[in-house]
Amino acid sequence: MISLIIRRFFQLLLLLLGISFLVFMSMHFAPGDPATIIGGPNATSSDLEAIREELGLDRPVLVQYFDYLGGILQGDFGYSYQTGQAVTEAILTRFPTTVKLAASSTLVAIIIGVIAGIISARKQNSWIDVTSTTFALAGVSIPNFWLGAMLILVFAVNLQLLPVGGLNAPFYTLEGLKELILPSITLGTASAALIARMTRSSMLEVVRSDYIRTAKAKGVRKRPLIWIHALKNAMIPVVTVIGINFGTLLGGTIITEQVFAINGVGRLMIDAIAARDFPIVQGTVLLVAAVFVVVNLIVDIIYALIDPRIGY
Amino acid sequence: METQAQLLEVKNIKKHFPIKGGILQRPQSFVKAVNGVDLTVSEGETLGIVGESGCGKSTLGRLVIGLEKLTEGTIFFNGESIGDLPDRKLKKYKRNLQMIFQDPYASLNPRQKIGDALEEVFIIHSEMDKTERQSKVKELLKEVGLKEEHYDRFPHEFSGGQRQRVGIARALALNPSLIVCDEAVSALDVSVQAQIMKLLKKLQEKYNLTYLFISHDLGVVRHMSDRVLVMYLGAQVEMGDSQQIYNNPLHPYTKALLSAIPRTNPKHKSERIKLQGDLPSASDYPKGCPFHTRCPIAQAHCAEVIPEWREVEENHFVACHEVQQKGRLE
Amino acid sequence: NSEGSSGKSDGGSDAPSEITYATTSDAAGLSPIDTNDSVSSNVTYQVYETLFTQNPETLEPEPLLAESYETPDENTWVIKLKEGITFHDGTPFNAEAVKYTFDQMKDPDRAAPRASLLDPVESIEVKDEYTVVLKTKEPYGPMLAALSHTNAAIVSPTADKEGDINKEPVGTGPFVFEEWVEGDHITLTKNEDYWREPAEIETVTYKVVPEVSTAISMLETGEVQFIDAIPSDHLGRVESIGNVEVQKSEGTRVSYLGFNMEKEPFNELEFRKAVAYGINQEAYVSQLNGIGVHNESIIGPKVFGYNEEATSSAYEYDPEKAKQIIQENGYDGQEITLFSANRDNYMKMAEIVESQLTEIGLNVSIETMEWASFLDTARQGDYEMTFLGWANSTADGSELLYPNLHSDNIGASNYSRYSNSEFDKLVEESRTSVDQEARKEKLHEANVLAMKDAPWVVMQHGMVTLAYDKSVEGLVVDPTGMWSLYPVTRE
Amino acid sequence: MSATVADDKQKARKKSSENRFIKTVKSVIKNKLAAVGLVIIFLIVIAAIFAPVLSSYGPNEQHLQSTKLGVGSEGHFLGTDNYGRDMWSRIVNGASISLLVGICSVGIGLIGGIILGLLAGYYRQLDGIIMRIVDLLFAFPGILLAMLIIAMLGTSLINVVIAISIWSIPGCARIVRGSVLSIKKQEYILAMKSVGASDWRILFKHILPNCTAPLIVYGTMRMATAILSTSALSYLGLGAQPPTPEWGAMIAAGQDFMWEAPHLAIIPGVAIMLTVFAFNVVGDGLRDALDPNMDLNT
Amino acid sequence: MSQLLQVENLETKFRTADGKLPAVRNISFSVDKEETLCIVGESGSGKSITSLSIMGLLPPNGEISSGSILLDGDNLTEKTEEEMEKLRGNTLSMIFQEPMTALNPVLTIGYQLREPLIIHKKMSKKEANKKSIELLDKVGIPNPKEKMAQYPHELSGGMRQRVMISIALACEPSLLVADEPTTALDVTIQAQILDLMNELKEEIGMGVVFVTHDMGVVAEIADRVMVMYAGEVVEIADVESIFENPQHPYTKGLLNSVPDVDDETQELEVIQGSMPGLDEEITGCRFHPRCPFAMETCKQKEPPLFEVTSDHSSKCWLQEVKQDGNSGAITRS
Ligand SMILES: Nc1ncnc2c1ncn2[C@@H]1O[C@H](COP(=O)(O)OP(=O)(O)OP(=O)(O)O)[C@@H](O)[C@H]1O
Ligand SMILES: Nc1ncnc2c1ncn2[C@@H]1O[C@H](COP(=O)(O)OP(=O)(O)OP(=O)(O)O)[C@@H](O)[C@H]1O
Ligand SMILES: [Mg+2]
Ligand SMILES: [Mg+2]
Repeated sequence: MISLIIRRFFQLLLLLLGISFLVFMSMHFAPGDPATIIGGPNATSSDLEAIREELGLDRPVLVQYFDYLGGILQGDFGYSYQTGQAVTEAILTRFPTTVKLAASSTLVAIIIGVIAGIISARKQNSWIDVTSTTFALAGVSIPNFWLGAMLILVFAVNLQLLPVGGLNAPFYTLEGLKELILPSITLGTASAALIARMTRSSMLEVVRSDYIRTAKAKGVRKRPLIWIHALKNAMIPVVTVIGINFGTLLGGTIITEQVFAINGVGRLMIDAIAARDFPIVQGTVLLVAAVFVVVNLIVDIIYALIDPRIGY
Repeated sequence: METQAQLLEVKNIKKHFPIKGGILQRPQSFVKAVNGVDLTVSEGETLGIVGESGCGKSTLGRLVIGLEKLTEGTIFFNGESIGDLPDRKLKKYKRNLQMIFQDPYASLNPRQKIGDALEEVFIIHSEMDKTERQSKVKELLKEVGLKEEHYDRFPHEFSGGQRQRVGIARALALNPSLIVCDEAVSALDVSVQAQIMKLLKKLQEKYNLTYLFISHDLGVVRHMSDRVLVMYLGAQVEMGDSQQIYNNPLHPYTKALLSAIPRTNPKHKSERIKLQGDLPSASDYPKGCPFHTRCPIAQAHCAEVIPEWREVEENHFVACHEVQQKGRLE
Repeated sequence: NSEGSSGKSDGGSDAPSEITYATTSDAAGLSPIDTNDSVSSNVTYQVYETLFTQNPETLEPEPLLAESYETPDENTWVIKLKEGITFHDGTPFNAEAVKYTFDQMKDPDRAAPRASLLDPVESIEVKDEYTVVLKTKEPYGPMLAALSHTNAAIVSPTADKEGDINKEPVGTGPFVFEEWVEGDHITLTKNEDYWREPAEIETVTYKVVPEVSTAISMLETGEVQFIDAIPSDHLGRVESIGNVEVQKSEGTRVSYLGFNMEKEPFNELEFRKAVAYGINQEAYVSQLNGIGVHNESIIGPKVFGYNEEATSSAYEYDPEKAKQIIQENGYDGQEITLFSANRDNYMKMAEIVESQLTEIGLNVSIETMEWASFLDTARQGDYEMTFLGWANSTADGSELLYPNLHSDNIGASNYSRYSNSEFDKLVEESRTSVDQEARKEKLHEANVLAMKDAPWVVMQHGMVTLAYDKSVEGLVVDPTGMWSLYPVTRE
Repeated sequence: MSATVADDKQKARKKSSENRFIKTVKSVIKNKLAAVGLVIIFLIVIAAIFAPVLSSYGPNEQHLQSTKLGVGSEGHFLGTDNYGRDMWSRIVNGASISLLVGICSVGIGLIGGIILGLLAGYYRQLDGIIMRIVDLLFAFPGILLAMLIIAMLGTSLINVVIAISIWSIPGCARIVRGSVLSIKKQEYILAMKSVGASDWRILFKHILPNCTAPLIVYGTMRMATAILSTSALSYLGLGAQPPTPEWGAMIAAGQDFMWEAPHLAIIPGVAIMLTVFAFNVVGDGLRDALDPNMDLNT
Repeated sequence: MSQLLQVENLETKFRTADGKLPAVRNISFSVDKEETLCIVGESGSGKSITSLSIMGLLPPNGEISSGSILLDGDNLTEKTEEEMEKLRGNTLSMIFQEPMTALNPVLTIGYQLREPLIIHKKMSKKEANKKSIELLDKVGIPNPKEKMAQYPHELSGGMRQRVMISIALACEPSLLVADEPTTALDVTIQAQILDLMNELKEEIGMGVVFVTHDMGVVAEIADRVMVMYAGEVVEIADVESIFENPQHPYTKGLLNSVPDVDDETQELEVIQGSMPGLDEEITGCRFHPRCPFAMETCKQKEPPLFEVTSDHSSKCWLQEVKQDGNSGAITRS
C-alpha cells in the first residue's frame, strides 16, 4: 500500500510536469495576450510593451517556463497578472468551496445512483426499472447549466425554499446545507445517472455468478444476498467509474459555480483563461490534475478494501 | 539408442516469468515455469507429457514451437539450433512446428468463419490465389472429418469436437513435422475425446507426424504416447517408454500420480499413495528436490540437494536421490 | 414571544441600511490609478473622489474636491481645492495629494492603464496647501472631463506608499473599504467622518454573480438589491418582477460595425456605403426591448460634441440603393467574414447584420472568438469587418474620436485603421482648444466627415439601465453608466 | 428421411449465419426501449436528410417582427426564436449538425483511442508510456482542454469536434486496452501466432473485431456526451459559430429567454434528450445483444 | 434403507429464443439414506439441471414444468421460495463444480462458513465460529483458525473445494447434491476429496447425489449409478452392474471410450456423432442416430425404461428383444 502511494506520488510529479509544460506552451502559443487584456482596448503599443516587460512576458518561452518551474521548487507558484494575488493564496481560498461542492455532489450521486441501480437491477425490466432507466438517461442528457437555472427558478425563486446562489456558510450549519442542495443536485445528476446504470449492469452480472448461487444454496435470504453477497462485488466496477467520472465532475464544477455564483476553483480557472492570467491557469490546472490523481488513488485504495484479491 | 539426428532435441531449457512488485515495478522474484528440461523426440514418435496443473507443461510446449522466448537452454530442430536462426529462416522452421490448443471454444476467433480462419494460414504463408486456397481448405476439412459446407460457418455453430477438428486442420495446413497437442482432448467429452484421439492417430500414421502430447490425464497419455515425460513444478521427474512409466514407475511422484487415478473397476479399489498438501506455488520454489515437500519417502538431503537426471535403465530417466540408490543396490 | 415580535417591529420601523449589488465579474483592483475597467470603477467611485464630477443629467463638469478653477492662459489650469477634507486613513487631502496622484498616473514605471487621460498635462505644481497648477504643452480642451473621470480620482499618498491601495483602497469618498474576498464579494461601510453629510447606507456589498439570470433571480428573492447593465434579452423578465423598479436612460456608449480600412474591398468607400445602406439599425434596435437608441451619428446625443444635424449625413437604410451599388461595383456575392467577440451583444449584432447583408447580395459568414483572442486579432488588423463599442466614459467627443479614429492610434485603439489627415486635424483642434463652443464645432465637423467616410457604421447608442428593489431610493445611473451610492436610502 | 431433415437444418443454419447482422438488430428490437431508440434515431436521420424539404423557412431566415412566437403559432408550429427564426426549421436543420458532431467526434476519438489502446494492450513496452499519456488526458479537465484548443485554433465547429474527440480518447483507449489484455491471452491469438501471423494482422484482424462490443456501447454513450458537450461549450461561448442551428448552441442561446420564452431552450433540450436517450438505449440493447450470454437472458 | 429423495417424472424446461425447450425429460429416480447416487453423462445431458431442479435453483428462464421431487415425503416443487430458503443449506445442500468461482471473493472464509450456521442453526457468531473451525479441521485444512480470516483467493483449488464441502455439510444435511465437485481438480487432489466425501457421508449418514462425467470417479464413489443422455435417464443400476453388465448401448459406448491407464493395448471404441441440442426433435429413441444397434423400432417409438433386474433398468428396445427372446447378454455385431 505504502509502495503504491509512493509510486503514485512519483507518477503524479511526472504527470504534473507534463501537464504544466503542455499548459504553459499552449497558453503561450494561443492567440490572446495578457497585456491586451490588462491594457484594455485603448492601450497603445508602448503601453502593452511596458506591461509585457513588467510581467516578464518578453523573455523566451522556455526561459519563462524554467523560471516558473524553478519558482515551483521553492513553493512559489507565481502571482496573478490581473490582481497580483499570489496564486497559492488565490487557489487556497477557493479550494475548500470547490471541494465541498464536488464532495457533496459525489455523495448525492453515489447515494442516488447506487440505490436506483440496485432497485432497477432487482426488478429487471419491470416498470420501476424502465422508469429509473428513463430518469437516468434524462439525467445524463440535461445540460448542467439548464438544470441549474431550472432548479433556481423552481426552488429558490418560486418556492423560496433555498437560496439562489453562493456557498459561504459552513456545511454543517442549516444555512450551509441549504446552500449546498441545489448546486449538488445540479452537479451530481449526471454522475448519479451514470452510476445508476453502471450499478444496474454490474449487479445483473454479479447476480448471475456462481458464488451467488452458492449463497442461495446455503439458504441466504434475499436481503443479505443483495446487500452483502452481491453489492460488494458489484461495487468494484462502479468504484472505478466514480473515480474516472470525478474528472468530468471537476469540469462540471466550472459551470455549476458559474450558475450558482459560487466562488470556486472552476470559476477562477475559466476567468483566468479568459483573461490569459497564465499563472492562475497553471496553478488551477495543476491542482485539478493533482486532485484527480489523488481521487483515483483513493479509488484504488477503496478498491483494495472492497476486493481482497487486489493487494498492493 | 541410435545417434541418428533427432527431430527435436531440447537441452536444459528454462523459462522464468518475472513477478513484478515494489515501487519501481522491478521483478521481485520468478515463477520457474520450466526449470531445466532435457528431451529428445524422433520423427513419427509421440512423447506424452504429464503432470499436475501449473507444472509447466503448456509453457514447455510453447517454448518448443517458439511462442515464448527461452530464459536459458537450447532447442535443436532437425539438428539446427532454433535460437540462432535469423528471423526469416525461423519463420520457415516455425511452419514445421504447430500446435493444437486445449480449449476448443477459445482457440477460434468467434468472429471469423471457419473457412476464412483456415484460409488465413495460406494467405500468410503462400502465394496461392483464392480458388486454390479454398480448395485446399475444403480438402483439409474433409481430412479432419468435417464437411465442405462447414466452410461458411462460425465457430459458435459447432460442437466442441468439431471445433477441435478445425483446430487440427489449422495445425495440419502447413504440413508440419511436429505438432504440440496441448491438452487437445481434455475439454472434450469421453465419447468425442475418443473420436479425436483416433483422428490424431490416423493423421500421425498418414503423414508420419511427430507429437508432443500434453495432458494431465494419464489414461489419455498412455493411450497416445510411445514415451512419457512426467513433470513436477517445472522440472522433469521421470521419462521413459510408456511401458516403463506405467508398469514400473520409479519416481515416488509418478507412483502417487498413478495410484490416484480412479479406476473403472468398482470392486477393485486401489491402494492410494497419499500425498500431503498441495502443489507449492510456483513462485516459492522449494530448495533441493522440488518434490520433497510432499514426498512420502523424502530424506533430509532431499531438501538440500537437487537430484540428478539419471538414466536408471535403458531410456528410463529419473530425478530422485532415493531411486538412484535403490537402482545401485539392485 | 413578545420579545420576538418587538424585535420584528423594530426591524420594520428601522429601514434596512445595507445594500447589495450583483456584478457579473470581480473587480480587477481597487486603485483608480491601476485599473481601467468599469467593475472596478463602480467600487472606486464610492471610495475615492475626483476633483470635478459630471452632473448626472447635463454631464457638465462641476467641482467636487475642487473648490474652483481658473485658466489664466490656455496652457495653465489653477485649481483651488476644498479645505478640511481627510482621507479615510487620516491623511489630509491637499495639493500634495493631488500632485502625488497625478504624478503616479503619469509615471511610466507605474504603467497606469489610463495614463492617457493626463497625457497632455506636462507638469503638476503645488502652489500652496490647497492650490494646484496643471500645465499643458498644448491647450487641452477636455481637461475638466478628464479630471472628472473616475480613474483620475485622488488617492491617499500615505496609503499608496505604505500599502497596496489596489487591495485596500483609501480615498476621501462617502464609503470606506471594509473587505474584499476575491471572486466573491467586496464590502464597503459608511464613512462617518465624510466631509459632507455621511451617507444613509451603512454597508454596501458587491457580490460577484457571473450569471445574469442568477443575478436577476437574486434580485427577485431579495438576495441583492440592485443590478445594472441589464442585457436586453433579460429585460422582459426583470420588468415583470413585482418588487423591482427599472431605470432606463440614454447613455454615452456607442456600438458600431467597423471596417478594416487596410483591406480590399473594405477600403473602398462604395463598398462601405453599400454595407451602410444595407444595414437596418432600426430593426436591430427594435429587438433590444428599448435598451438602445437608433442614431447613426458617431458622436452620440449624450456626448459632448453632438449636433443633431449630423444625422442627416448618415447612409440611412436603403436596401435598393445598397443592391444597386453592389451591382454597379461588382461586389455581388463578395465573401465577407464578420468578426465578432463571443459576447452576447456583439454576437447579436453579427447575427442580424449577417442576415441583412445576405439579403443585399453579399456572401456573409460569422467568425467569433473569445475576448482575449479577439482583442489580439483585432489589434493586429487580422479581420475584415468587426463589431465593437466605446463607452465614452468621459462623455467627451474628443475622447471618442481621438483614440478610435485618429491615425496616431493605428495599431492600438484605432482598430479600423482609419486614416484621414483632414479628420485628424479637426480632432486635434477639438482637443487643443479650450473654447468649448469652438470645440463643439470642430467635433461636429469631424463627426460628419467620418460618417461620410464610413469607417464605422453605427449600430446603436446605448441605454444605461438599473434595476433595483423598490425599497431603494435615490439611486440614479448617469449616461456613462456610473452610479453613486451616496444619495441612496432604503425604506 | 433423416438426411433431408439434417439438410433442412443446415440450410436454416446457413441462413441464420448469413444474417447475423439482422439477428443482432432483431435482438435489439426485442428490447422494447431499444426499439423505441432505434425508431427515434431513424426519425432523426430522416430529419437530417430531408431537412430542407421538411421546413418552409430557412434555418437562418430572420423575421425581426415576429420574434419569440410561442409553440403552436400560425406558420411556426414550434414557434420562433429571438430573431424570429423558425424553431422547427432550426431543429430539423440542426439534426444533421448535431449528429455529425456526435459521429465525427466519437469517430475521431475512437480511432485515436483504438490505436493507443491496441498498442498499449499488445506491446508491453509501450503500455507504460501510452497509459501515462492517457492518464494525462484524463487528468486534464475536459472543458479546459476544449477551451485551450479553441483558444489556440479558433472558435469553429470543427475545432469543437476536435476538442471533444480528444476528450473521448482516454476512455476509449482504456476500454480497448482492457479488452486487448484479455483477448490477447485467448488461445486463438496464440493459434494465429503459431501459424506465423504478423502482429499487424493479429491486432487488426483478430483482436480489434473482438473488442467491438464494448466499443459500440462506449461509442453510443459517448455520442450523447459529445452532443451535450457542444452545448456546454456553447454556454461558455465556445461552441458552434452563429447562426449555425446546432442544438447545443441553441439551448445555450435560449437559456437567456427561459422566463419569457422557455421553448427556445426546451425544444432543443428535448431534441438532445431524445437523441441521447435513443443512443443510450440502443447502446444498452446492443450490449445485451452482443453479450455472449444473451441466449440465457431471453 | 429408507427412501430419502424420490424424483418422479421430472421435466424441466427453458424458455429460449426458440420457445420452451425441455432440458430434463421425464426422469424418475430415488436416493436412500446413506446412499450415493452418481449421475453420469456427457456434457449437456442435463445432469446439472437435474441437480439444480432438486435444489430449486434453476436459472431465471428455467422451470420445473411437471413432476414431483419428494424429500422425506415433502414435495419440494410445491414449496414457496421462503420455505425452500429454510431447507437449503440445512437439510439440503449443494457443492458446485468450480471451486474458483463458487466462493464469494470478497468475503472471508469464516464469514461464508458461519453463515449457514447462523441462518439455520440460529447460532451466535461465537458459537458459529467455533463450529466452523471444527468443520475446517474435519475436512483436513491445516491451521483452520488462520484460514477463517482469509479470502478464497488465498487458498488453492483443493483447499477451496474443502471449504465448499465444509460449508455444505455445516448443518449436517440429509441430502447432499454435488455437481462435479472434483472435475476441476488434479488427480491427486481429487483422490483426497473423494476419500473425504466418502468418510463424511458415512459419518453424517446423508444421501448423496453425485454428478460427474468421469467413469473412474463413479466406480470410486457410487452405490448406484444413473446414466443420462440428452435429458433422459437411459440406464440406472447399482455400480457393479453398470461396470460389469451394462445394458444400454450408450453406457457401453461410454465405458469403452474411456482410455484405461492399466491397459496399454486397449482399442478405444468410438460413439459416432455428438449429442443432440435441446432444440433437436428426434422421434423414437433419442440415442438412435448414434446407436450401432439401432433398429426400425428405435426410430419410431420411444423406448420405456425396461427393468433388467429389480435394481437395474435400461431405456432401450434391445431389452424387449432380450426379454422376448430370453437371450443372455447382448453380443456385439
Ligand atoms: N505469461 C506468464 N507470466 C507469468 N507466469 C506464467 C505465465 N505463463 C505461465 N505462467 C506460470 O507458469 C506456471 C506453469 O504454467 P503452465 O501453463 O505451463 O502450466 P500447465 O502445466 O500447462 O498447467 P495447466 O494444466 O493448468 O494448463 C504456472 O504457475 C503459471 O502460473
Ligand atoms: N439457462 C439456460 N437456458 C437455456 N438452456 C440451458 C440453460 N442452462 C442449461 N441449458 C441447457 O440445458 C442442457 C442441460 O444442461 P446441463 O447444465 O444440465 O448439462 P450437464 O449435463 O450438467 O453438462 P456439463 O457436464 O457440461 O455440466 C444443455 O443443453 C444446456 O445447453
Ligand atoms: Mg496448460
Ligand atoms: Mg453441469
